[in-house]
Amino acid sequence: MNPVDISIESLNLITLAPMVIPIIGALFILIIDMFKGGLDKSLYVMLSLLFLFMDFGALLNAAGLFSQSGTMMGVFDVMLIDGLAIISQFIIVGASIFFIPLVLTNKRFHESSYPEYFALFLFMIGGFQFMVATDNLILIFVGLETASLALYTLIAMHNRNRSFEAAVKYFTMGALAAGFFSFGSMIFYALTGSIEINQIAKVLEADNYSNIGFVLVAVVFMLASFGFKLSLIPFHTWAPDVYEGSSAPMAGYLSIVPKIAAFVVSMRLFEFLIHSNIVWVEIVLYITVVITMTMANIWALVQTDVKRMLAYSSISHAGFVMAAILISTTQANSALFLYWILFSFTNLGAFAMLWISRQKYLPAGQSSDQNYEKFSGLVKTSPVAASIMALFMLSLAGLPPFALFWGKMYMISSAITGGYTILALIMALNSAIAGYYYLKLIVYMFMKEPSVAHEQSVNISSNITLSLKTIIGVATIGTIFAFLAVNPILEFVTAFVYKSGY
Amino acid sequence: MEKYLYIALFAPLVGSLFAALFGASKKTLFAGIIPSFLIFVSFVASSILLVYVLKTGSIVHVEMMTWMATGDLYIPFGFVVDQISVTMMMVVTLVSTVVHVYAIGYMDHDKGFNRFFSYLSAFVFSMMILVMSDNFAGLFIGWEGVGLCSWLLIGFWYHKESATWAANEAFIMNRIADLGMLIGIFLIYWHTGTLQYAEAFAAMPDLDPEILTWMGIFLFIGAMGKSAQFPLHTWLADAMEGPTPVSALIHAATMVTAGVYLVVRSNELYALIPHVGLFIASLGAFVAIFAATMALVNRDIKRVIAYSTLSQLGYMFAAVGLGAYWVALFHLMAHAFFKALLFLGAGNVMHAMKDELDPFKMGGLGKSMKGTMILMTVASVALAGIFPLAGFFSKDLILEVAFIDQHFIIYGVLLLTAGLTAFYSFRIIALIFHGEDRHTSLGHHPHEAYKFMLWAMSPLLILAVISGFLFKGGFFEMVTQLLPATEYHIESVTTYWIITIGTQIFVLIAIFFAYKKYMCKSIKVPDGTSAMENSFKYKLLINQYYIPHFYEEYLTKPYRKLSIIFWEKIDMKIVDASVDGIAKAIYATGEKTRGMQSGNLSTMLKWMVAGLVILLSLAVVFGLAARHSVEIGTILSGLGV
Amino acid sequence: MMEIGLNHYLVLSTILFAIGLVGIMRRKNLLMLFFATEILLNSVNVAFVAISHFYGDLTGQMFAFFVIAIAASEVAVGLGLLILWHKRHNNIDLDSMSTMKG
Amino acid sequence: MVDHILSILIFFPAVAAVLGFAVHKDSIRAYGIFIAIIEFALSLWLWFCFDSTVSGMQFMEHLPLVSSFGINYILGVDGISLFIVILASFFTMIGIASLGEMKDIKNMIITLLFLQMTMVGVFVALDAIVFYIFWELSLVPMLYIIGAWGGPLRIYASVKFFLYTFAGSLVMLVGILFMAYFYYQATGVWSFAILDWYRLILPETFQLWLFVAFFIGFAIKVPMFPFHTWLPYAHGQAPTIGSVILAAILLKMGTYAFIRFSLPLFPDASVFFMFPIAILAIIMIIYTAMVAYGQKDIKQVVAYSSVSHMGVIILGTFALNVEGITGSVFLMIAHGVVSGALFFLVGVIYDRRKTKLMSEFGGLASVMPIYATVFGLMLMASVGMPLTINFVGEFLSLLGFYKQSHILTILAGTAIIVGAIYMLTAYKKMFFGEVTKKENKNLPDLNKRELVALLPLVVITLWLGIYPKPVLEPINNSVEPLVQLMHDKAISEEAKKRIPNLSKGVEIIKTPTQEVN
Repeated sequence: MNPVDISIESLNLITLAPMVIPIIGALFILIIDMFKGGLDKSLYVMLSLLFLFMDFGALLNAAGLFSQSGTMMGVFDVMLIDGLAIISQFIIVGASIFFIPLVLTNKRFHESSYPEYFALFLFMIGGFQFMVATDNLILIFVGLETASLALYTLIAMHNRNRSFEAAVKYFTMGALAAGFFSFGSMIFYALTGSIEINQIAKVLEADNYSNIGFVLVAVVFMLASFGFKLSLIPFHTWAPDVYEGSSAPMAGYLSIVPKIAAFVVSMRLFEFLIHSNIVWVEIVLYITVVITMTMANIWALVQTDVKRMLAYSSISHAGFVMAAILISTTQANSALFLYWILFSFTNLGAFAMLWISRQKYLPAGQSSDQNYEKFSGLVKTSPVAASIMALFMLSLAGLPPFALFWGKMYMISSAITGGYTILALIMALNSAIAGYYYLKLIVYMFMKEPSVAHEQSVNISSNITLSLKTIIGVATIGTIFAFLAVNPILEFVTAFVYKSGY
Repeated sequence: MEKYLYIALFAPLVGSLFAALFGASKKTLFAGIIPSFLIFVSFVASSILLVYVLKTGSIVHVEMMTWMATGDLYIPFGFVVDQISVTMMMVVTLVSTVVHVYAIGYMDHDKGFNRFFSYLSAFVFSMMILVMSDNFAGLFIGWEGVGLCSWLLIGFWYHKESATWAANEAFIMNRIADLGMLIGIFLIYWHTGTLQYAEAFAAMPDLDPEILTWMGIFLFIGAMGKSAQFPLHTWLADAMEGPTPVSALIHAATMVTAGVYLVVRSNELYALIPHVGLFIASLGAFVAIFAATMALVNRDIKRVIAYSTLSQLGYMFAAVGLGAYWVALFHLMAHAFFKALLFLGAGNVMHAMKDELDPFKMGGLGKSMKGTMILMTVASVALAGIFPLAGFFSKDLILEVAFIDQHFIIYGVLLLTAGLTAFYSFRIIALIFHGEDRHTSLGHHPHEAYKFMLWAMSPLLILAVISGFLFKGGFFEMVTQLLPATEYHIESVTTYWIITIGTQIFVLIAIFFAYKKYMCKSIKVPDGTSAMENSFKYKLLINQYYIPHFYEEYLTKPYRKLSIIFWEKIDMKIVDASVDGIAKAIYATGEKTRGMQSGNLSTMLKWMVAGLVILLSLAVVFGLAARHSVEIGTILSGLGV
Repeated sequence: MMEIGLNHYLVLSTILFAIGLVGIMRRKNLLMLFFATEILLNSVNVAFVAISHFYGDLTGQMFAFFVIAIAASEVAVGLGLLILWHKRHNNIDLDSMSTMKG
Repeated sequence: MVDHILSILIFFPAVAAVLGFAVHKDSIRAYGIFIAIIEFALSLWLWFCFDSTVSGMQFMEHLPLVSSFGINYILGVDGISLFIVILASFFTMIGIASLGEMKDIKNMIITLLFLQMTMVGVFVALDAIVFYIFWELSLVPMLYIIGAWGGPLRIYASVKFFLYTFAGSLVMLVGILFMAYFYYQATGVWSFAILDWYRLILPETFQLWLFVAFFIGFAIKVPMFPFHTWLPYAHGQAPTIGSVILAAILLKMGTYAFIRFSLPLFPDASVFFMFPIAILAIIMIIYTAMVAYGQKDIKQVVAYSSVSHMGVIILGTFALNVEGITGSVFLMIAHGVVSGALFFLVGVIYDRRKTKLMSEFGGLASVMPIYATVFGLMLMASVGMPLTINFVGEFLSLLGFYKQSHILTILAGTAIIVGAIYMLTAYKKMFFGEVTKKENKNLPDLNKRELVALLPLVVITLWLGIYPKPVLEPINNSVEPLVQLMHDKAISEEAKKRIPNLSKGVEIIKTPTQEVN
């Protein structure tokens, strides 16, 4: 046997940099805690932010490299830094930068007093980054599980009965999804002898999909697994409970980051199938997309808790965006990222608004933390908060010119150009259904009188601090002035997606 | 001359606006005098114009400004004073002046005095626009304007339910006809490209007769509404709810003749479509007798006169229908004078009797109201067409026209009507002024109207007497410059004398019968017991042939019911409910299916597995199908699919 | 003796997977549920190793190792949650976890 | 400054509204009136600078927004939109000036100013997406106005209003995106500029589908039968100011959009759907007029009458000739003035008696003579009395459509009859007869604030009824090229025949570059 002789250059370690930074950061935090415990959460927040900013810098560097030299492979060709990886990491890291400071609340919550919370958060970010920056199924799996396990723990750390319940539910179903994923990978491996998606695609194509039945079985397992992550119906059942059980920032985070990671993997996984004209995949995705966005919307209608409503709304949005993978044109894929970037801003705002209104303990006689009645007549007591919350709701409903409208519009347009006219109509009409439940909150805030019982017990902004205000301000500005940002984002995203060959 | 035209046209408007300034305040006498004076100014200006037109034979035509212009459509505010319109202007301003002055007395005690003059002058202004406009659109402005003023004036005493009801009825019925008019205007525009009289009529001879027929019909529908021809006649009798000067001016002398004016104005059109003319003539003759019969039994003096108006309008339409436009216009003029006189006389009576209208409750008023009696009797004689009063020259001429054109049925009907006219006119004269005094017992103490009111009426009296023999020749000379100059002379002199004298005798007999029947001492206030009152004929006539009843039962009520059904059943229960239904169905789906989210972890896991199984089975089916596609194809083709 | 081929391993794996699925659906005890997920993951491991051997390629075995590692960490987290739950509720029954629904 | 007057018109009230948050609530009314007067003066200045002899767009502004997707901030005004813009600023002005005492007046005024931004924006936007933005955005302030200051059913009414129109306009959005896609296919460039779209000739089948998509959005907004049921609720529940603005301006968005989008983009489809739409319009006219007759609530009468009149506007639009379209544009303004005024008038009595039931009134003519006079005048305008503003529009609309169909016009013409029926009946119930209720005996007549709102409307009603030329002429000059454009673009024989050829040189049209197959 020859000694293994590999040059460092060929490893192209720079591709690892963005993922490694948060992991180092996490370890760093743990080490600090070992030496000196009881430090304030603000220190950890700032440390995390520091590392995330470094991460962001590394991503910018990677983006620069990508735009010069195209897709990069590294570390025995396991790492794959292409446009998708870069954009999605931007979203992941960017969203994290905004979500982490949300722990700087006025009231003390259990989880934020543990430094492990921040370490886990950073591990999770690293995990997601791994997941999107590879097309090796093993690495995807590892990244996915790293992130998920951290996430389960983070949810559970919120230390409420419901949080445990949420964590257990999420965890158990996640384990099942992991089983699905590994089984699906196994079939692909059995069929092709490879676990790299582009290799699998090549082999299958060369083989002209002679084993179509088994390919489909593998696809089914993959779909089930990512359906879970993306909360597609009927794999969505965890979502409402987990959103309700976890803290508002965590719920908001859940609605954005894990999903974009899963979207990127699904894009890599399903697009080649659709491009090879496997009708079955198209049909199944079509049905799933339609059912997911419609049913989730319908269930959202009947919710009494705002957070739960937003959970269903996120499911619906995910279904909406999943359409991009079905359409799988460059425009659609760009629309996916555009949509998700804009969605992040709006959801960040919406969940942050819920977070500032969060009481430390659930008052007696109130069935859940964020039921609609709590927001009755908000415009009378704090008009600015009401206006901002309404703004986010309108944006989520897709009312122009607020952020999400542009995403919706571009997505519908991509459905039209992709030839999916009916789908475009369904997407449009779903926005109308969705309008109702977003409106419901606005109705409560603007058109009802504040209820006396609540007036005494609830201060709607009990939790607010300067940093939370800042974040909400950023989200507000981002939501209102999105029309200025759409063009640069669109150009950037389209260029990157196109260059990656999607 | 344009100066006079503008004065004639706008003086009434100024008067109206002046009175309107004081509209809401208490009675101010000058709010009555100044409009009256301005109407008189208008009359003077019209007279100057008349002289001008008579002398020079030329017409005055001005275009004040553009009204509407778009695409090819160009409608100016253009006014023309020609032989036809100047006749109408004279009639309108003269009668208006009289009525205005009269009304100063008549409305003396009314708290809406100022308002009344504002409306009345506005009416005159509208009427002037109507007759002076040089295009159909302008005519329509006046047409609607008089309708509006008529609505305001009929409903002048708005606290009275019957008055406001009558006002709305008049307006709505006129609107029905106005639609016809409007359509006629559209037809003219799209086929001639203009609405100016001169150009439109010039273009008409080249058009398809069918289109011309439609134009004629639709315009006539418009005329039917304003002139209250059957079946749109019911509003006229009800319109008597308005103050009596209004009835005199609007519902006798001027507005109701607008329909006749329209047809006369459009004579070039109607000359091209004689079959429509014949229909008009027949309808006119029918209305003449139809209205006259209703007048026979009515117990409301104003209504009797209203029916009489209706009947006379029938004469006029008979004339225009037969192409005797100048005759119709002549009768229109003469009729305006004596009918206004009659109404104003009736107004005096009403005043004296504290708004009592039933002639059976009067009797013997001649003693206390000599002046009025003379005025009304002269007017009735004129109406009956006794030589040498105005009616003789104008009305008998229409009979002659029918005779000469050999429309003997029309002639017969009109002749009979002439007899009826005489009868009912003198029926009320007899009942009011002669016979027993039946009113003192009812607590009435009649008194004669103000002197100046009687004086104001005197011009009408004179005209009712002389306008026939004095004006006929000159009138013919003048208007036939524009209208077809058909002279109606019966070839055989014997025949002429026979029918003329025969008609006179017939009418006189009718008058005699009327006096005989209604002067006798046994006249009592009918109480519904006499045999006559229970006879079918009487009931038919007193109920106006049950036509208002028919309208009420079969049009108004169903319309109301249908409206409510449309609202409550269709709009709310079907259209709106289906919209809400969609929303509710979506919501209900949510409520029903939210059980899927039971919150139980086992169920959730089962859902995941179920999803997997469904997808798997789909995959297997598809995979098998793909693998065995050839066999499946064979089987399917074997099955003939 | 019958020759044991790749297909047998795969069938075994599938059967194990099915057992795991059934376990996940049927078990009400949280601990047992975790066992079922372990079966699920291990069934895949069996297949991976067999296929890896079949192809003469190490990737499958690598995958299997990773699966084992992940399964281990999953159990660690899972048991942590389970203990917490047990501390608070004194049971590990799935049916007790349904405060959120709808 | 005049180059950017349209942007100023749009964003001045919005900026003022934001600043208005800082104004103390006791002074907010003066602030609002002041802002609205400036805005109105600006819009008058726009008219002053407007060259009515030019047929094309004026004061165009062009800024890239999402240039990679062809979305640009393009504004421009022509004779068709000019007067609606003025009307919008006018109504906001008198609306704010006449606001009575109410709770949260500050919120109301700020909302109205935002609403004004969206209203102006809709009518001057020349980019479909920008148009859509303002179109949708206008729902929000209206939602708030109805929902927060409305009657007992206000939440239902406002949500229904919002969702119904929102759903419709989403379908329209799909249509807009499709249209852009066709343009992209034909030219290889994305563009949402309406003037670019005008140059595109679509095959007839595509036209039909797109027409339907746009139609749904517009028809709900108008609202056309059978999509009209949100309107009575919205009007019935809205506060006076809400109804006024809704009737006067917001409904015009739909009819305006028909003229701006449907006709020039899809001439063949317009001809194809002319008769079905005309029939819907006639149903609107007659059916809603009858429904109005069946009402007990005076505001509902006015609301349904408003729908009924919108039918005439639609009919005029689909006359597809200069007379009809000019008439319908004019009627939009007329209807704005008249029904706006009627809603004001209903508000007057509602303020005094807190009821809108006609049976509660009677004999008001003697108690409130000025009120009765103004009401009567507006009623006459509403039933289309000549020399009032409505007549000009109605006459031209019907005249125009008569060219297309005799029978249908006769049916539509019944508007003047059925309109008279419900209006006069309602007037009779409220104003005539004896005063029976003792609450009505001492009602005060119109006060100064109400007269400030109503007198200008009276003046306009008469002025434009007698001398419509200043408005009619610019409209006509802009409609003529539109009709010519439609004629030139029409493919089918039928359409060529139905849409007249004016043989006029039209500046804004360039020959279509490419056809889509």
